[in-house]
Amino acid sequence: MTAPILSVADLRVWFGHPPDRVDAVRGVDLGVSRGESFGLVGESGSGKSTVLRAIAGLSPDWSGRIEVAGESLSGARRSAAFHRRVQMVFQDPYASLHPRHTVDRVLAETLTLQGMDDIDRRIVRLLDDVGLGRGFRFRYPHQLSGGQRQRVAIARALAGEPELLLLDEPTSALDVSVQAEILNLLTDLRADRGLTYLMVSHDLAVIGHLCQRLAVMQAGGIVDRLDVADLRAGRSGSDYTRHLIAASQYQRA
Amino acid sequence: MSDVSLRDWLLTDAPQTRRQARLGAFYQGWLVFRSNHLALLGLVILVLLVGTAIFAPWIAPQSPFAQDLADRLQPPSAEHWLGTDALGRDILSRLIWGSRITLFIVGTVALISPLIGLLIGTVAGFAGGWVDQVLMRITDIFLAFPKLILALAFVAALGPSVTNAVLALALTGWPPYARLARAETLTIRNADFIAAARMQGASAPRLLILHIWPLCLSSLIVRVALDMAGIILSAAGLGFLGLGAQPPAPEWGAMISDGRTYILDHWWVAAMPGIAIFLVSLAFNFLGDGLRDVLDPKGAGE
Amino acid sequence: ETPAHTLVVAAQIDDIISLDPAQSFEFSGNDVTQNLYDRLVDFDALDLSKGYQPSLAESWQMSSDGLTLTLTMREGVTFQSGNPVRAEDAAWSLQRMVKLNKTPAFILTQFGFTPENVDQMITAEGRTLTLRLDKPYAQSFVLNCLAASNAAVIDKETVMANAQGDDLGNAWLSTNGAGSGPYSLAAWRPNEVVQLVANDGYWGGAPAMKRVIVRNVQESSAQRLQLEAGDIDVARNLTPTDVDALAGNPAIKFSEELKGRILYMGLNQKDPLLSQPPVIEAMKYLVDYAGMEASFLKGQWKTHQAFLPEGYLGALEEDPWTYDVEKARKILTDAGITSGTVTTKVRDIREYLDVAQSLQNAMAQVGLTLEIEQMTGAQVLDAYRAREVPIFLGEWGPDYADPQTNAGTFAYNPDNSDEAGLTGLLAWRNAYAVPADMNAAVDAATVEQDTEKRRQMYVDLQKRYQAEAPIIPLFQRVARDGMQANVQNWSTGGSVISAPYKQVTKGE
Amino acid sequence: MGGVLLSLVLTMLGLLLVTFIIGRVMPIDPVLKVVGERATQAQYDAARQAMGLDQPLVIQFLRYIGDVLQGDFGRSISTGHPVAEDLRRVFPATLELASLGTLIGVVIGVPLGVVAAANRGRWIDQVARVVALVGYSVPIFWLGLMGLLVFYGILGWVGGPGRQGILFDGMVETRTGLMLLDTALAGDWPAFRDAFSHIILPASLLGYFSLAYISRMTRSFMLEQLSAEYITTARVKGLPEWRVVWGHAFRNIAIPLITVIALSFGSLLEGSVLTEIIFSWPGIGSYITKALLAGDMNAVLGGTVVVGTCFVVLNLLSDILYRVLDPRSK
Amino acid sequence: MSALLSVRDLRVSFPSRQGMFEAVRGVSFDLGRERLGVVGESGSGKSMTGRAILGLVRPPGQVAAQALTLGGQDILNLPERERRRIRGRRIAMVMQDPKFSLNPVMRVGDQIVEAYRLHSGAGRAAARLKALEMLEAVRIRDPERVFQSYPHEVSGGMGQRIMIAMMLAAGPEILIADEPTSALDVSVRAEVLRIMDDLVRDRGMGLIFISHDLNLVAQFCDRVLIMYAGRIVETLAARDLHSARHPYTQGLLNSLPRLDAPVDRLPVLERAEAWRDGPLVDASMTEALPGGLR
Ligand SMILES: Nc1ncnc2c1ncn2[C@@H]1O[C@H](COP(=O)(O)OP(=O)(O)OP(=O)(O)O)[C@@H](O)[C@H]1O
Ligand SMILES: Nc1ncnc2c1ncn2[C@@H]1O[C@H](COP(=O)(O)OP(=O)(O)OP(=O)(O)O)[C@@H](O)[C@H]1O
Ligand SMILES: [Mg+2]
Ligand SMILES: [Mg+2]
Repeated sequence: MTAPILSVADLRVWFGHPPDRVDAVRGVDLGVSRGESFGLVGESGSGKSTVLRAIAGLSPDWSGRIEVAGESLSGARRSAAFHRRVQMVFQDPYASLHPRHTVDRVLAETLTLQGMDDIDRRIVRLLDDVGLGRGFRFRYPHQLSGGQRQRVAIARALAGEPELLLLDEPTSALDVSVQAEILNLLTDLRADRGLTYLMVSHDLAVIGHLCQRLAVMQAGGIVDRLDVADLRAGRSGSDYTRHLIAASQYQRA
Repeated sequence: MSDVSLRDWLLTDAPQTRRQARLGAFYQGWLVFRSNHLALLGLVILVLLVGTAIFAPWIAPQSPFAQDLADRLQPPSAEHWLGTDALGRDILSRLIWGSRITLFIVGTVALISPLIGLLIGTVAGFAGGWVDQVLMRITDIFLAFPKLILALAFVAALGPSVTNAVLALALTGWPPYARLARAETLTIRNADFIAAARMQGASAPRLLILHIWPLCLSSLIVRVALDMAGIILSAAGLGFLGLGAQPPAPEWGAMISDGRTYILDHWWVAAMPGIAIFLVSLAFNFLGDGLRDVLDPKGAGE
Repeated sequence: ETPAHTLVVAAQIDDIISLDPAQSFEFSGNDVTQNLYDRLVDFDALDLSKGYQPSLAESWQMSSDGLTLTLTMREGVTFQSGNPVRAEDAAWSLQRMVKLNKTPAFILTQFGFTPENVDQMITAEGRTLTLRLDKPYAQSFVLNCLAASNAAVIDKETVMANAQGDDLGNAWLSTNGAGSGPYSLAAWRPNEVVQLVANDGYWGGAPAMKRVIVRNVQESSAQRLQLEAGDIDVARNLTPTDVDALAGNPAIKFSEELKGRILYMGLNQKDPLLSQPPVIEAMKYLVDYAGMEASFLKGQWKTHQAFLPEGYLGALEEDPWTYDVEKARKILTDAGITSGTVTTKVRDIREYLDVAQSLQNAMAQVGLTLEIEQMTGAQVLDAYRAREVPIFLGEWGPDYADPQTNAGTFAYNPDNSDEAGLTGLLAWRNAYAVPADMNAAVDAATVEQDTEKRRQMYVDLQKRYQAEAPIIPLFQRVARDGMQANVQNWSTGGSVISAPYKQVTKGE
Repeated sequence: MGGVLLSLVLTMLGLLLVTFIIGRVMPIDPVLKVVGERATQAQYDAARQAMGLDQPLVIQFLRYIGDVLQGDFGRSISTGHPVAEDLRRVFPATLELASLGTLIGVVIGVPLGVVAAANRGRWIDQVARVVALVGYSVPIFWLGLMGLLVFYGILGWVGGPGRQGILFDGMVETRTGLMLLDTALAGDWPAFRDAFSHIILPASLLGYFSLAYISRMTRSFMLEQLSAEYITTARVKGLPEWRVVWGHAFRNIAIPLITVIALSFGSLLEGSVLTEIIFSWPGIGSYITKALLAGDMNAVLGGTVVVGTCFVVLNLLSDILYRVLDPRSK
Repeated sequence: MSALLSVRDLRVSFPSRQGMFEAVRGVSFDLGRERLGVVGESGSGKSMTGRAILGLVRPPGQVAAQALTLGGQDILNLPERERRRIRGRRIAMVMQDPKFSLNPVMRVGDQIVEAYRLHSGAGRAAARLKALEMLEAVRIRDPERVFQSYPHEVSGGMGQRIMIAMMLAAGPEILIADEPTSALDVSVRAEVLRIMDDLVRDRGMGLIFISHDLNLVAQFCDRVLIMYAGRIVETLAARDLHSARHPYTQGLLNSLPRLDAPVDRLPVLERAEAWRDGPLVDASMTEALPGGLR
């Protein structure tokens, strides 16, 4: 196993100020190795997204230690190198694309910001990579289906040729058939580019499909860590995890 | 390209070029807009207004300045379609020439106020914290300040002229836009697509100008169109107090204010410019309503 | 219908800033003080041409050297407070005017009174009041000044009881009345209403109108509607249009009185263009006197081209100029002037603006561009006093009923330098360097005891003025007030005083 | 709450400062108003000194703030009265007018907006739209003079310019300064009728103006609510349409509507200058304007403070109401 | 036993620039006292079908059908008044997201009381008791407190239960649940499903359960309708779902990742144009009362 590309120690994230302060994440430790796909599950509000956003620099108030490829992070500022190395895909494909920007513009801006050259050619390639033909290049988001939007979002994340992708429930807003397509795409991309994933989902089956290891979160902390084999077999030391597994397979009483 | 295929080309789901995408988006908007007949009517009136302003020297039957005291206060007739004013000038010709001033007023105010508002509102909303506090206090002050006083003070300080009146209106009109833009920014700034752009390393000014402004702009445009009547009438109000256009400029508001002495007996002197203002503001209102359908997804039909 | 013993007047009275006679200098304010106070001498509202008449002073005597005027006070007159009217009150009132040194003070100080010497120069003893003058002024000049509404006789005891510091009661008197006049002040709500109540013990007989209510109504149209509806008795600010419209209404009649106000055009002699005599001459022919008089000035202004208003001693009634663009053009081209641009700062009053636009139109025909800047009264005045208005269009109202009031400002300018700061003089404001002999002539007229000679001196002065001065009188104001047919004896005081109400009656 | 108060104080101070600066940079010389046309330079200088205008600006401002804190707004040079006294007279006049105007605007505008939204695109919506747009677009002084001509001049249904008929002027004791209230308190019903007949026309005009604004805002709020999911829930329950509209959707817009009404009320308080002039209504709008044109800065400052305070207080009130009425705001 | 609700050839269309767009294109089914699942992709017309039954398709949408009968009575052509009497009282609907489906400024209790009083004509006090009873019935522990709370003060799961309590207060014969659990956590979801299950069993209510979670529907329902592009392409007994014949249904099932059957790549649905209008898998669907009624 290579050195961890991402390591998080005693991460605490909060929102607001004392009387209304919400402690969303209370001491999380994580390590993700290069090339690995790591899952984060838990019920709604358990702090999964918040962990990702803190890493990405989208939650200003946090304490603890986050290191990405040896670079120690602080506050909400992130270096250009970080942006090149780490990208994120959001849960809601309807909210993650600017409604007035064409696919072309989204990708072109990203490429410019990442300091790439030869932008036209790269856009075409990116679109091919995520399985959207050139025909989609000049469309606006409202001319795309949810699955197509999520592909654009993935293309945007890939534009800077990152090493680590933070995936925040990338398929939960999609139909099962579309979900399958996106999951396949993610699998292929990881294989082709040697990407590392940190993926959040509340769907154990999805995590099981894509990840090798996972951690279970509850109320802002990690309550369990296991690998996929254990998950499949329902082997877990934690009651909560077993409860989650059971509940995900609804059986009529 | 035949008509049918042009339409298809515009409406296609898969535009081939940037230009096609842009034109297509425009055309879609146009189709929505077109289905609102009143909005269309508003547009037609405004196009006519612009045409009138451009071609004023050729359209106007007489000089807007030529006086004839013997021929004053004539009711509408074949010779003077809209009658003459207190100095015997042809009202129609003055209205036609005045459209230039009206357009100037409307154009300038509609450009400056929302821009100031946009800048202040989005910066406040986006930056948050003390910047927001300070900017919003300033906005509050300007909002709480009697607007006419502020405008009067500006005009009085700068000297009465249309340009200054317009400037005054623009400088006093921005607070509501700032509030609107701020509210809009607050809803946008935490959107995922902003976060995504941040993740690409986009700087704050870039986010503000390229990502947030275009989204605030639509609701601002709608609002401006609806406020347009107010702008013309405020300019007329300043004119009424003698602080707008300088004589003999045929500014519509000033014309009404000239005619107010004669309202009871020579109704056309005030009514004609009044009707002109009414039509134009009505047109802007209709247009604003139509634009709302196109630009503002809220409130648009299900 | 208004009540039988109440007179309701609609007017624009938003110019009142003080009711203290020693300070009030606005038309509406003087209309009030005219009725609250009596003066030593007064005009008869029913026959103004009689000139000043005995009032609180029963008689007067000028010493043979012409330097001492002795007045004998009427007996048995009391102020509205019940205090007797004494010579001491009269002396104090005049001294107060000088000492307060508010704007109207010049009416007295021109006789040589100063805050320092006035206690010695104006004295009271028993029933007699003595004024010691520095020159042998024409008696009519002095008495006309004493008839000015500012020279009111004030109730000293009452006022001094309300004095603050050394203001001689100025603050209190600004909003209160302390006179012996036919009316007392019931209320003054600025921009809204002035209410007067009849002084039933008035020495000249109780006025017929027990209440006079002057309401501030800005719009002429509104005044007209109120007149038609019978809600008011008199409307004082009707525009010509509204007068025309009301003309056919049998229930309404109109008064027509010449007022003292002169609408004139001042050509600033600092302006290189306007200081050329041909331009001055041409401008006189570029005013469409008849056209304006027949249209937007109709019934409100009549052509009058001399600086003394009709009704004043020596007023010149010749109008030598007519609207003649050709003549103007010829004068200008003969002088080689074919183009030029000047600015006028015009107060935002409809008539001035219309006059300005008409002038603009005429000037354009001879190649002169007139740029009109309209602004507020205060702004225009500011610029005017700084001698920064190239062409001034506006009016001048006499301050008292003597020709000197206009001669001393139109045709008098002892020092034309900027430093002199003679801001009160129209000639100075227009940078008109009045020739020394004209200045001397003005001075001489004030000390001419022979009224007929004095009259001739003013006539000559005006003729010369018409020929050479860059200040061109254009029109004289006419008051055309609309009123219910039953209103009798309404007067606005003609060209000499403010509006008195005591003689007004209402028939059936 | 402390933060609210602090921001209130800051806003007020800022307001004062801006007004003050405006007053001093305005090229209108207040001294001239005092001394008039004929004054000599010496008289002018004396008056200027008496008015304290020869002091440095900072001193003038501090002195002014000090006076204001003691409730002393100074003396108006354009009325000769203490500004505080003037304000006590003109503010109630405007308050009364604006209140009645807003009342009319709300009583008609809100239902109009609701009905228009509920019938979106139908004829009633179009009628409401045109009615509102006319209110937006017609110069108010034109409407005012026409209204006077028709309802006062021709029909004689209403009293003319001014707040009262002359018969009643000064007959009723001034308690609140609100004529309707004072006459009612005095139980003088003829005077009340008279006052009402004078106020109704200008109030209706202002009401029309605010009706236009309020009905448009109501409509757009309603449209937003009517497309909300809970409306479907209400319909699923089988509620009749009027209960859906008024019982559910309207409850939700009541809250933002308060802000709109407060804003519109505020703008009537400050912005009815032209109406006041036409109807000879001795209100604060024309008072401030006139003062401004005379360079009468004490009056302008005092008036602005009052109007500004109203605005701030209205803002505050609507904020508080917001908090009280909206269960979501804790 | 007869059908509670019978739908024949239901069509919902919207005017669009390209002509009429048919969101629902000839849907027919019968509902007995059962749990009828409706599944399909997003946009396949599931919600529109539910809304059309209640008469809640907003203009300019248009609804047409050969027949729409409730307990034998034609409800399609009823005047709006009559239609309203059916809504809530006889057919109720629970919407997807409790956060948006409850009036945010009305107390929860009042919203339930309103629904109940409208149809029962009960007094205020009686209605209140009933509301508390209903809250208890949906297993809310502290009904008094919840009765007094506002929607934002309750959690999503609680909100959904409140919606159910509200809709059931008037004792409807049919409940249409439009994705009632998609916004909920797995654990809360189980709770909500159990409540609905009990209602069908104990009260003999008919339940239309709209969802896009095939596994869930297979487990929870008695019978499943599979919709594609506005049409029902297949009807199955829920227990037979995994042996569905239609390639669409098959495709949907296969594309689900499964914990118990890991694959490297998920099979992807290959849509065939023929599905839109091709012959239905089971012709009996168009006839009266296909199997599955108990
Ligand atoms: N901007 C914010 N302000 C205040 N609280 C927040 C904010 N964002 C998240 N929270 C709170 O932080 C906690 C964790 O939220 P988070 O979004 O990380 O949960 P999650 O596990 O991603 O849930 P879900 O599965 O619903 O996405 C929640 O209680 C949430 O209410
Ligand atoms: N007002 C409308 N105008 C035009 N088309 C509409 C309208 N409302 C819905 N549609 C269309 O009707 C179709 C069916 O929508 P419906 O809401 O029934 O889908 P659904 O199966 O419930 O999908 P989801 O799972 O996403 O809720 C969709 O294609 C939708 O775009
Ligand atoms: Mg999340
Ligand atoms: Mg749906």
